[in-house]
Amino acid sequence: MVESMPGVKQRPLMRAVVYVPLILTAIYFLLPLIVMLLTSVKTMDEIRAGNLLSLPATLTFEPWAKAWDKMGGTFTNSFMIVVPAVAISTAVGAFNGFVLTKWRFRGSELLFGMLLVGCFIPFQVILLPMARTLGLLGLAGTTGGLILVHVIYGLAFTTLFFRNFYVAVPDELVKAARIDGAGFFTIFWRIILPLSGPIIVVSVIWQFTQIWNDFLFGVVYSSGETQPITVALNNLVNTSTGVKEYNVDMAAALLAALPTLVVYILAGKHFVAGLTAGAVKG
Amino acid sequence: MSALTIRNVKKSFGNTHILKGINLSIEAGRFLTLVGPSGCGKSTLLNIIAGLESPSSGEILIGDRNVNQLSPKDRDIAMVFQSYALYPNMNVRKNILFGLEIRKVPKAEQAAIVDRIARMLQIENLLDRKPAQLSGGQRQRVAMGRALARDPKLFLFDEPLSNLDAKLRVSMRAEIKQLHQRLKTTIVYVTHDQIEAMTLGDYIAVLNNGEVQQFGTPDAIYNDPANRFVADFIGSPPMNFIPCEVVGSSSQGFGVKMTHEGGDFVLEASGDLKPWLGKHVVLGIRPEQITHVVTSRLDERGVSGHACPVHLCEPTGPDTLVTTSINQTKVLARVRPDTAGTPGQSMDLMFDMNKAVFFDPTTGERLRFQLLKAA
Amino acid sequence: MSALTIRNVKKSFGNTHILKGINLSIEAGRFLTLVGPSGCGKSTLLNIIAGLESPSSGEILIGDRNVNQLSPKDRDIAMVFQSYALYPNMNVRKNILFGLEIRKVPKAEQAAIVDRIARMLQIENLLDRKPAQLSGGQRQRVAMGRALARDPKLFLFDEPLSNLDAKLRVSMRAEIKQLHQRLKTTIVYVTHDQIEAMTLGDYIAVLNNGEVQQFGTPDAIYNDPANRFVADFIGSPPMNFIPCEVVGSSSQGFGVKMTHEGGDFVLEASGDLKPWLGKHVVLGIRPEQITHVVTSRLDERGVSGHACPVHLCEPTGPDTLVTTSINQTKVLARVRPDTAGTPGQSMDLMFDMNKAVFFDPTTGERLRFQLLKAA
Amino acid sequence: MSKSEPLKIDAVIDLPDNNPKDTANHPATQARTEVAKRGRRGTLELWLPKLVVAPSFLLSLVFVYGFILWTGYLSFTKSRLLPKYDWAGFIQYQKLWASERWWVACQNLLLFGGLFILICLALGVLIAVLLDQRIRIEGTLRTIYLYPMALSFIVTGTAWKWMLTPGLGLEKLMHEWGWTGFTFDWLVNPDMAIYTIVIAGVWQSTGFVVALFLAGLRGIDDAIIKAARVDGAGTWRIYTRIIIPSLRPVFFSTFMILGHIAVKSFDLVMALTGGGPGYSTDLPATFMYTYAFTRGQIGLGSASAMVMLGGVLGIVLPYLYSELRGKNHG
Amino acid sequence: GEVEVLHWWTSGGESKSVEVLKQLMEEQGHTWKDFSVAGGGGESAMTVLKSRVFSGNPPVAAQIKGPSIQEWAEEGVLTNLDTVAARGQWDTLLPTVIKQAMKHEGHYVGVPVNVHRVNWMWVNPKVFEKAGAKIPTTWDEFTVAAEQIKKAGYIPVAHGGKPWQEATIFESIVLGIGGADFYRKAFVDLDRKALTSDTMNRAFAILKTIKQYTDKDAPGRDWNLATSMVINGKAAMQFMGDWAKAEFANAGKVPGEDYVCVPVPETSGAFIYNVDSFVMFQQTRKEVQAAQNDLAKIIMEPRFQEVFSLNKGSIPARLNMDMAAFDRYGVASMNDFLAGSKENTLVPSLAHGMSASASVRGAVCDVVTNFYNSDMQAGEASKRLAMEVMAAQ
Ligand SMILES: Nc1ncnc2c1ncn2[C@@H]1O[C@H](COP(=O)(O)OP(=O)(O)OP(=O)(O)O)[C@@H](O)[C@H]1O
Ligand SMILES: Nc1ncnc2c1ncn2[C@@H]1O[C@H](COP(=O)(O)OP(=O)(O)OP(=O)(O)O)[C@@H](O)[C@H]1O
Ligand SMILES: [Mg+2]
Ligand SMILES: [Mg+2]
Repeated sequence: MVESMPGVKQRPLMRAVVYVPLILTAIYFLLPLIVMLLTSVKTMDEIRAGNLLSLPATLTFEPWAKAWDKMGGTFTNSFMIVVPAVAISTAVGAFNGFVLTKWRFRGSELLFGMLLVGCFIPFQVILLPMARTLGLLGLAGTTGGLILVHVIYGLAFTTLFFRNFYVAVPDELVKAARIDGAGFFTIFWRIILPLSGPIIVVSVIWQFTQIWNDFLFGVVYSSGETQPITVALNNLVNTSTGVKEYNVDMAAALLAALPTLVVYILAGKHFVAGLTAGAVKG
Repeated sequence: MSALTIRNVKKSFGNTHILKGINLSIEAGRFLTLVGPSGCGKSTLLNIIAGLESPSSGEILIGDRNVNQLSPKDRDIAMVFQSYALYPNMNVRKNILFGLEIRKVPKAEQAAIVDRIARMLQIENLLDRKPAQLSGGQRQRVAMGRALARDPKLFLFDEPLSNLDAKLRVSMRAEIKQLHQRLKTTIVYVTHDQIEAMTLGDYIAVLNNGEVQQFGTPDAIYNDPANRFVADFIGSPPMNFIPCEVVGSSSQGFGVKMTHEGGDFVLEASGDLKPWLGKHVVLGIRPEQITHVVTSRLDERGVSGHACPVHLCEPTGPDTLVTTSINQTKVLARVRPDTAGTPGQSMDLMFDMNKAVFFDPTTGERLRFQLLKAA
Repeated sequence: MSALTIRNVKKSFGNTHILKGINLSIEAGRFLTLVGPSGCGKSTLLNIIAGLESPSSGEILIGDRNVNQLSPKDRDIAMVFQSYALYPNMNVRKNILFGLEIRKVPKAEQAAIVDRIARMLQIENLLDRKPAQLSGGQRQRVAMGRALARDPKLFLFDEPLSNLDAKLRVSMRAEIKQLHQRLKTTIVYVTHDQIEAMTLGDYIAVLNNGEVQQFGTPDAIYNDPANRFVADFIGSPPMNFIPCEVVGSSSQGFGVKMTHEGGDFVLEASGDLKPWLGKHVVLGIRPEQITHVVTSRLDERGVSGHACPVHLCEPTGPDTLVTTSINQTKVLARVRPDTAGTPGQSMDLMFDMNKAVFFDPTTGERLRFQLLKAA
Repeated sequence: MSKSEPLKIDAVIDLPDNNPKDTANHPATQARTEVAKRGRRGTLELWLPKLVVAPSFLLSLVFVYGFILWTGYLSFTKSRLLPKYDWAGFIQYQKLWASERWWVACQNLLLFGGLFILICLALGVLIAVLLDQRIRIEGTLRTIYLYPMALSFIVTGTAWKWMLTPGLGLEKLMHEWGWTGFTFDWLVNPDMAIYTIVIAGVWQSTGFVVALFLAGLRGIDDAIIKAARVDGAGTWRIYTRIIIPSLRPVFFSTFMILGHIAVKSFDLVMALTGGGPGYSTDLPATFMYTYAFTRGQIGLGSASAMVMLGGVLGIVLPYLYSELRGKNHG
Repeated sequence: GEVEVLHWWTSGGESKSVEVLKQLMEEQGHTWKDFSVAGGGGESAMTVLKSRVFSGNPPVAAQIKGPSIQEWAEEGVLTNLDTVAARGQWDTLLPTVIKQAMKHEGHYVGVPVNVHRVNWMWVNPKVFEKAGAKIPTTWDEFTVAAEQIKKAGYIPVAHGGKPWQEATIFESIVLGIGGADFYRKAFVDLDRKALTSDTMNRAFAILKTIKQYTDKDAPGRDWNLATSMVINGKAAMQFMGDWAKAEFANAGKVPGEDYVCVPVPETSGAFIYNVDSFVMFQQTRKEVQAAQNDLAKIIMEPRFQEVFSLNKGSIPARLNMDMAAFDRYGVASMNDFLAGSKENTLVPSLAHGMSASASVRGAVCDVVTNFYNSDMQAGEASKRLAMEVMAAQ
């Protein structure tokens, strides 16, 4: 934003002041990933012999194969949970945001405040009651139950995102559409939704990461065959007997993180753009 | 039959009373402009007519029908918003057609309508653009097109020109005027620009403080203001308000006494000011009624020339505004540029009292007098 | 000594040439207004003067010093931005003092300055508010105050009034004018409102297409436009441009032939039109130069009355705009309201050719002729 | 910068309650049936928005507030392995505050939360400001800063544990690179272990802060910066006096988000230190989990959860209040 | 029927054992639904279990041990296994201590899988040799030996610095210097006098002494990494239960030659046991109930008990087994177990949740680990131990 000033030469020293800290911090951020990657393609012998950053003498993909072997099955589970949960919570959040900004009614602000508290409750608080409720609903241990849980506790955030975004959308659009004869859903579908691209990206990315990476709900509310990948990863990494196979651990960790990483690398730009578009207005 | 009737409409937001009982009514095919300072409730009233907000009390009739309970889409109105409110995700064509689509107008008919509108507004070549790719004036026309595509009972325009620059404004104003003359629909038009109000409206309603200050033809509003607020609000540069004493004038009539550095003079009033003789009133006289001397007009009744000190000359192009000071009040005169005097010296100014008005100095209400017969 | 000199300044963004060689120069203490349509490069030029952008080529001199290499803070200028650009995190007082603080003006002096400014702009009671708590007009005054707190060599104003409503605009305009008269600093003032340009500037530079179309006094710009663009841009309602043939006129001079439904007539030109005899030119005549007949003026040279068909009457309040049609062109006349004719009939209009101008129909350049001696 | 408060159309929605008389008094009887018909349709339209948010409202009522009450009740019982519902008064709270481990957890939260938020903010702002200097490789760098957010704490914990383990990770690396005197044993040092959690937490969350601030910086009106330069301010001063202060709302949001991450931090601690050495890195969240679930002291766990919730709401409610009280900043 | 079994055996020999169980069940015509939750010695699994039971959807069977069995039985959610037990003559097949642990109010609710001995010390004889030290049988000897080893440049004690490991060492010390009765008084009856006694102070002191002989990187280390230090000859000894044997076996080490396994000093006759067991949760569906009975039966069958113990390094829970397949330490363990059961020197492990409830175990772990990791005085530690244990009940 601060453009180069005329008359002030872009001194190399200044550029260095900018670039050096950036690169240094980038290394700090990148290091664990590099270490994980390197470790995941080394044999255990090499890991014991070498150091964090020593390059593998022989590339081995056996750890990856092993990790895939143990966790591959849960990949589908995670997707089965994440996709509907993200879709539903985003959709509901969008509707909530729409109503809370464009169809305000008495108490709508209070309602929003109520929903927002949901962002902040420590999840341990609701662990047991939720279990009971899921049991009563007949959803205990099912994918559906997990989806429900993630939708409920994701709603607060998606509503917040959409609400803050829609506040900046002129009310006149809705008024104009009402005069044009459009009803509630038509307005949402034809007018508001097409504008929501940036914030949908934010919401989807946020929810996708949160749900994909969730461990607590996953471990507590899943049963054997509906376990999400984080639980499988935990089972793999966190066992206390047997030889620690760091290479497999790292491969498994990377494997579990792959979808979210891909999402971030592909959509990271839109994430920042979406935030700029209004998601963070204080 | 009146096309729109507003009956004692009140509106409050919490404890703030925005509209305090509005009564208005216009016949079908007429053009009503609502004017008033920013924040006086013009948009609120329009929104109430459209059904976008509901009045706290009072009723809205379109035709003969009370529409209070009707939702906007059932009121058969079209509206142009101050901010255009074009649907950013649709191109111009879609924007224009949206209302028709929703009302399930047949495709063929839709195409015909969009063609007609585009031709009328000269936006044929813009039909496939998105709003973001349009200039301000073009957007304005699309917003207009969206309203015109339908054939509603009532058009509502909320300051449709306020975002345009002066140049574009003038030409759009003319277009709207022609449009109305051609279509003969009923229009309610909000503006805070008095020139628009004057040139466009069959009627003008001047709003202030949530009340209708005056409702009448442009001519009545301009020349026969109901009170000082209306007189001041309408007219640019604004009317001069000169506090002055009522005296008996030479010609058996009455006059008001003017004093400036150069001396005194009396301006003859056309009305019977007897009740106020010897008291103070406020004379309202518009800048264009104080002008350079046109000799041939000096014999007209109520017209007289007086030398006044020139404080400031502001050439605006077509005219020059000359500031003088009378009764310790700054007074503006509008003269032909080549006749303007020099600051510091004095020039002869011709006062035309025929359209002058008087106000109560305390209440600001208009003082009305019987016309004196010509001497 | 000239306070500001702009020498052949060019500016391109990539392949778009925004400024194509600007030359301007004003003396100390003068008020220069830059006008031109939106997007013509006014703000860009102002930014270049301020050092906020650097020119692609050319030089800027403040006083006698080339400041091309100087950063904004060393140029000793103050600037008011179109969007006010108040620091949202600081209250009004801090906003005004920020520049002084940075320049390490002693505390006591700062307090004195802020007092003076606040009094001058009547914002004493706003000093502790944040910008978000101010109305548009108040913000505008704070922005002004921020500039005025300092005592720079040069003030730059970028459309400081464009966001205000008509009423406020008029009063702010007067304030700025008085300010300049009191302070006598050099001011460059950008606007796209021609009334502002005319009333405020000692000089006006009309910009279009990245070039200075004309640079001169308001009077020269208004009455002696260099080309059709300037003539059209300055003046509201705009000048009438009537294509017409040059003919020999009755009184040994030349005239231009006017045709309308009712018949023909010739308008006598004051210049020696010989080179264009028999050819077509464009007559430029302002609406206020076509007016109701004032008998006493009909004997003046170049003034003549002609009956014209009235197409449309638009009362604006002080005047009524009468539309007629001559040579198949719409022509606007400005008449006193009570003299206006009725649409469909015809009325006598008085044409004053003394300020009329002629343009080349193809290039739009002004045609200049020797004045003919009075017959 | 200021946006106008959008017009509220609540009145439209409340129309039936507001004006029932109007229809009754209406003279146009012939139109009445039609009005009534449309009125009903209109009513649906009026109720539709409320219907749409109703499920969320109910869900939140039951699953957030109901559960909070539920847990709150449990904290007043002697529930152990499974919930019991006999009222026991404040005994669990007394136990809680008498527990050494709880105090450690609270102290740790203050230390960890404070440092975590502070460093994230400082680093995030710094990086955002630097990234904003028209950097050529901005896209790449941004992705690098952001990607840790994509990883779950389980992954983060695994990776950092592996790197910070003395004798295995960083230490070994440094030794092999010739710096044999290098020791880094924070992970196993009860006094320092909490800082390793800060390191990993910062690593994970700073990217998000960068994104937020970058967005904020991009949203600042150019003209303000120009104005400051004309006023004579240099780059440093423009940032410190104008830009950063005017990002106050972003600071605020970020603080809230980081704050709640800090309070909720559970997975990270579990994966990285498991609360140890000893219970030196215990946080209230892990404390609650340990007691309620592994030690079968649901009553005590619930009490700690309620205290925790109270703390969080103490921070959050003012934020919500200002959020709903209109935009008095920016 | 379908059996869903919650357990935390997800790696190495454990998961192989689970495979066997699965196979056996499938041979009986049941479907096996594996439900494993690893981490924290079953802590995560317990959380899950709790929420499952609470949600009204308990697994068919779960790996639960020690007093937790009683606690769960108390809640009335466990299946009564008396019929299977009667048919399988469990009463005669099981040692008394185990029987007691599996019964609630006289009814069988649990099935034991195996018995671990906790108070083992694993030794790398080559390191001792090189340092010229003698394998210690008392704590005094330990100090001497450790000094020698340290001087020789080895790490005397390989330690994984986690609360449960510290508690494991601590309980062995307590058993050694206090004897079985004292141990029971302190860790089973939770007697305040015992907890604050001098013996307890001494035990703490010895624990601190041991710490001096561990390396500084120990905290947070997994136990199996510590074991591999012994295997690799980096360290001389490790205090760890018999599950460590699997590590040695995996590394291809020969018992008696590459490694030696002796009781923790001063505990030679005594035996701290840690019994893995399963409980069944009440089910409504008939076929599942049948499957539960089959599962219980299979677990108790010699075939499974043998395979499982071989994989885990433990000994079968059931008596009268053919020990031919076991190595010498397995046999020794079995003999000690039988002897102990006669001499009443069998004590339940506190560190592994056999002697007291999870909350007491947690409290003890807290105090011990806090003591171990700080410079707290022994007297202070025992006082706090008593306090926390009282609070946890
Ligand atoms: N939802 C609301 N709550 C409270 N006050 C409101 C609300 N909407 C509008 N107002 C107030 O009502 C008054 C009238 O607003 P309105 O928009 O009708 O003004 P206006 O005459 O259209 O002004 P402008 O010329 O600036 O458009 C204003 O003072 C405004 O602040
Ligand atoms: N950074 C830029 N890159 C490319 N084009 C630019 C840039 N900045 C301005 N322009 C273009 O330069 C032209 C001149 O812009 P400028 O802001 O100077 O116009 P202006 O005369 O001030 O207009 P207005 O009256 O609307 O303020 C515009 O067409 C604008 O689109
Ligand atoms: Mg309005
Ligand atoms: Mg500009």
